[in-house]
Amino acid sequence: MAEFLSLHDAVARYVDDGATVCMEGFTHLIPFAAGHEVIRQGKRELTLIRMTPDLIYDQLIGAGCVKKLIFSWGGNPGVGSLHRLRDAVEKGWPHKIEILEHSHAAMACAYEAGAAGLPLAVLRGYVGSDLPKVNDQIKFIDCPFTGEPLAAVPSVRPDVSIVHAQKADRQGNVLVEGIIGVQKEAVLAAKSSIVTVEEVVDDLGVEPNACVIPGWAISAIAVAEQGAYPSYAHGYYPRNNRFYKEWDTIARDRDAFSTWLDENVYNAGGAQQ
Amino acid sequence: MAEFLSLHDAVARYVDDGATVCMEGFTHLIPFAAGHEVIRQGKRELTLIRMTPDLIYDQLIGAGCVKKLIFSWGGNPGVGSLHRLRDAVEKGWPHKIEILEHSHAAMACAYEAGAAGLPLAVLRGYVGSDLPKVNDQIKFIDCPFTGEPLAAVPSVRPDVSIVHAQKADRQGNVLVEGIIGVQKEAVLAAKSSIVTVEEVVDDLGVEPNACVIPGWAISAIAVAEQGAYPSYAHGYYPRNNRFYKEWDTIARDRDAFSTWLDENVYNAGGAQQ
Amino acid sequence: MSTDYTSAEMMTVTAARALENGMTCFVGIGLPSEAANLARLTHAPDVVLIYESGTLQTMPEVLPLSIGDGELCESALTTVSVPEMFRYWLQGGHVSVGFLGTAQIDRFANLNTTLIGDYAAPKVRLPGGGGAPEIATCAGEVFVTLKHSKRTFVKDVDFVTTLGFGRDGKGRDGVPNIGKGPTRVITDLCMMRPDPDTKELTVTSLHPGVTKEDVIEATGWEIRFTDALETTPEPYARELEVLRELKERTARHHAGEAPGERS
Amino acid sequence: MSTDYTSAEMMTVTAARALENGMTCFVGIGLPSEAANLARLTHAPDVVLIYESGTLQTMPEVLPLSIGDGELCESALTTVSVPEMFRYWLQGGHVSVGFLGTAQIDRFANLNTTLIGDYAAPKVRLPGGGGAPEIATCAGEVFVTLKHSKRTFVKDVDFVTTLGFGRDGKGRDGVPNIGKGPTRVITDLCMMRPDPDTKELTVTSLHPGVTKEDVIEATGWEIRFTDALETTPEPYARELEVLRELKERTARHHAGEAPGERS
Repeated sequence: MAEFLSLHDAVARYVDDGATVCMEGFTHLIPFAAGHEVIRQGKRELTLIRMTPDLIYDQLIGAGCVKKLIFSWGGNPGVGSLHRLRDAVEKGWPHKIEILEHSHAAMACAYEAGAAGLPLAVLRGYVGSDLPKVNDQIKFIDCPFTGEPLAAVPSVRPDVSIVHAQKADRQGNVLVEGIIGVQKEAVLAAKSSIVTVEEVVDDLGVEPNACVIPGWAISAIAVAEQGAYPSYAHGYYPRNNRFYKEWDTIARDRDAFSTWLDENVYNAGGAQQ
Repeated sequence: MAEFLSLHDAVARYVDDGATVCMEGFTHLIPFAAGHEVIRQGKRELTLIRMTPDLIYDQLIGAGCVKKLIFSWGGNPGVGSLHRLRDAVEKGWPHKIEILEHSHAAMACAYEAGAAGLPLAVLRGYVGSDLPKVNDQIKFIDCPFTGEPLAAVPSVRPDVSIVHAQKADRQGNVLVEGIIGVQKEAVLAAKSSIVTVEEVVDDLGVEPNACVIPGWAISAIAVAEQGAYPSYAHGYYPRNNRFYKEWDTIARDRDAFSTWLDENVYNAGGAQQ
Repeated sequence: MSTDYTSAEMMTVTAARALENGMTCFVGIGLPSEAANLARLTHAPDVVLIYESGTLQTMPEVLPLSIGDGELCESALTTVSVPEMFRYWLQGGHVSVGFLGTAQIDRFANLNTTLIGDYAAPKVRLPGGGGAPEIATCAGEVFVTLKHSKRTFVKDVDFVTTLGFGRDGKGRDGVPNIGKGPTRVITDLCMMRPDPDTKELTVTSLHPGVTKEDVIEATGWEIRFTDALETTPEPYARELEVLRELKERTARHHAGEAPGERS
Repeated sequence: MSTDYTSAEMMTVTAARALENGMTCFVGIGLPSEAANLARLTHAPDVVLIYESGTLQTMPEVLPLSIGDGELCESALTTVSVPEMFRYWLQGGHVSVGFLGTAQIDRFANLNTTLIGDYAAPKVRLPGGGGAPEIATCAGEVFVTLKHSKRTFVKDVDFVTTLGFGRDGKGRDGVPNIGKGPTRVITDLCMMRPDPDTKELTVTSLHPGVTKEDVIEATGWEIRFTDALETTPEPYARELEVLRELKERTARHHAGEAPGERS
């Protein structure tokens, strides 16, 4: 049954140095507040998994929290590069990171398989791509019925998944609405999970088939108002596209980045950004 | 793009003798009106797929439409046996039918895999069960990452799927709400599909993540008011549990069944039951 | 046996008591559903009930006739697709106990819901496996409840639809990612548990007024009894009251539900 | 070249015209998204646009900056999970055309969005594959649009992120359940199509005012031209008007969208 914790306590309890961590949210509902708390608590040697690393992982990589990144598209959506990611991969700053890359289809299937408790996902994928040459976690199996070769990838089974959602009720049941990405899968695939929410309400007030994650499938819930900012929360606040563009300038330069991090994360206490 | 047809014309166009047909709906939204139309049109040698055959397949089997049944639970839910199914299997009336049986988990995964365009579904299933001994379509593969043996079954890829739903808009987009079963998967897995609906509306009026099947993924839509009766349509009418109980008596006896079929299907014209 | 309650009520109350508050229970239709809802309405208000129709955390006012009655969806936290139910919620490891009925059960708690006789020419064709084969292996443990008779309690089932502990009691040994299997079988006569070593079903408690002979008479193999054989505690008045109200509500609901022939 | 429109507008209009009314298009962000929405707002009102964020049949008023802007969800028929998007809608065979951009493309239309240089020590690390590898193989066919330059049009890509026709043009031969691959490449200079036999990209039409030499100069291999080389039809005034309005609306929207620093 989900426990209501402060964001500080949830991260302190569930994110260990060296852990494998998923922070998900496909453009929408990216758990920035939680990511910043991970940076503030100085977590190290993390293996981060995420389809689209986005600014939040750029910040975690630049802050030196990350040992390895598993991903399928590592850019600033609609803007360009993630410069902290590139600096780590190309020049080893602040230190070299290991990367393992997939396609979106494979990672989406790997999350699905993780949620389904399976060790692998099977898909019609990677045909003719060089990705299997540089990722030894991509294998091929033959369908026992048709003989067709199909790709297989290990399922995602993180130590902890962190997602942001619109709201929880007082029993800890969570509504995710809009672009739901792989959030539910990330939570169900993980050993532990933290869900940050905009607010806690008496009644979720949902339709019969809404995307609701039951409280008994979640470890901890932390209220984090505007916890997805500068990404967005459908029904609460829009994406700050201007900040995404400004990030390009901030992140290009190590000093500018470090200053930004000091001002907006380290010295921002528990307040968000 | 979905074409609006009469139920007669939709069945005449898409259900051929000898076809593999799914009529789905997990207790809820069972397409009785369409099933009766199939009986009235005297379709023969059908391979019927359905997780829970229910009364509708009992009627189709008793009416002599069926060559083979692929299923995972063939009873009258909460009441007992499907006597027409048993009579066909045990005594060959009106003729012998072939059966291929799975577990629910395997069939649900097989529908999912069919919708996903895959030739097979992989699950942790059938451990210690005798079902693989009597169903040569159940195989086992070893996970290339962990070595764990896992069950594999062929995906469901019917010629035509028929489901009932609450409503369509004028573009043929369909809302399915409540217990949604494997209806969406059945439609997406099939070469052609017929969706019967309670009504056609200007606007589905749904939440962002509602279960909506786009019109361009459906072959034909036919209005069939109370088309799921005596099962039910969430928001429209309840399940007639009394009829499900009465069916036990009707279906036990070949003559009583034949009389019922004459009165309620053959001589009911295009009206439903 | 006391005349205050029937043996069927004794069975349901005992089955209900097996469920602990906070468990997540994948519920079979019929007797398991009756017991699970009685538990929810008495000592286990926070038990989470899941039905294979996709209804998560459902709290029906009346017992469903089928596994997919509207009542289940209307009173659920949310309703997911059937593939999601079996993949994410059952196979994904979120079910602590599967609660099953069966047509036949054998001494190693294997369940048969497929057929009596030979597969190619069955004497009686039963409904089939449904959700049971994977509920029995993916859930943390399994409770089984059914009426006791020589017809249902057989030495070896005609067909292993659903694994208990296999034909030799070793069917789960060394199998990765598998649950504990049937830990309790609750009948109208007694409670049985698998022997810790052999996995053979053994009577651990007799219901009040039931004798060893009654059980031996109703069981198709030489049934064993634990040395520390207990008497099952009687139902509390409150449990009987809630159960009877539930069944009355259910009967009224299902009787009043037939809208008659459609025009 | 006419001064009434830019070469970028020519590219977008030509790319838009490639989409036919009624097609179901899996849309990449950036140039493909601009072209696909222009098509929807002009000659192809019933084109179905799908974005990998899960938004099915979306009709954004303004161009999304990211693949998952709120606008896409709010104007969609429905929004599904990302696993469902890739499994049911793309792999399931419901996409008639995938519309992609790329960083590098080679003569056999293979796409590189992974890196420049060597994988272990890249000169430039690019974002990676994203949805492209399976869009390119699961969609019925693929359109590619990007600006023409020697840097982007290379003889052999450094890394085949996404299959065109393979290193030898035979990469799709005999592969079961695979789409036709890139059937059109639309740049600011010309339209190319794969040679029916060799699959080498061949210029089939030059944009107005563009010469063969312009294309040769901007291409990293000895580019071929079809015998029946055509001139790409110019944009209609209506297309330019709709495109410019769309881009203005988009600029206004994105500029007005920054709520500033949070307190």
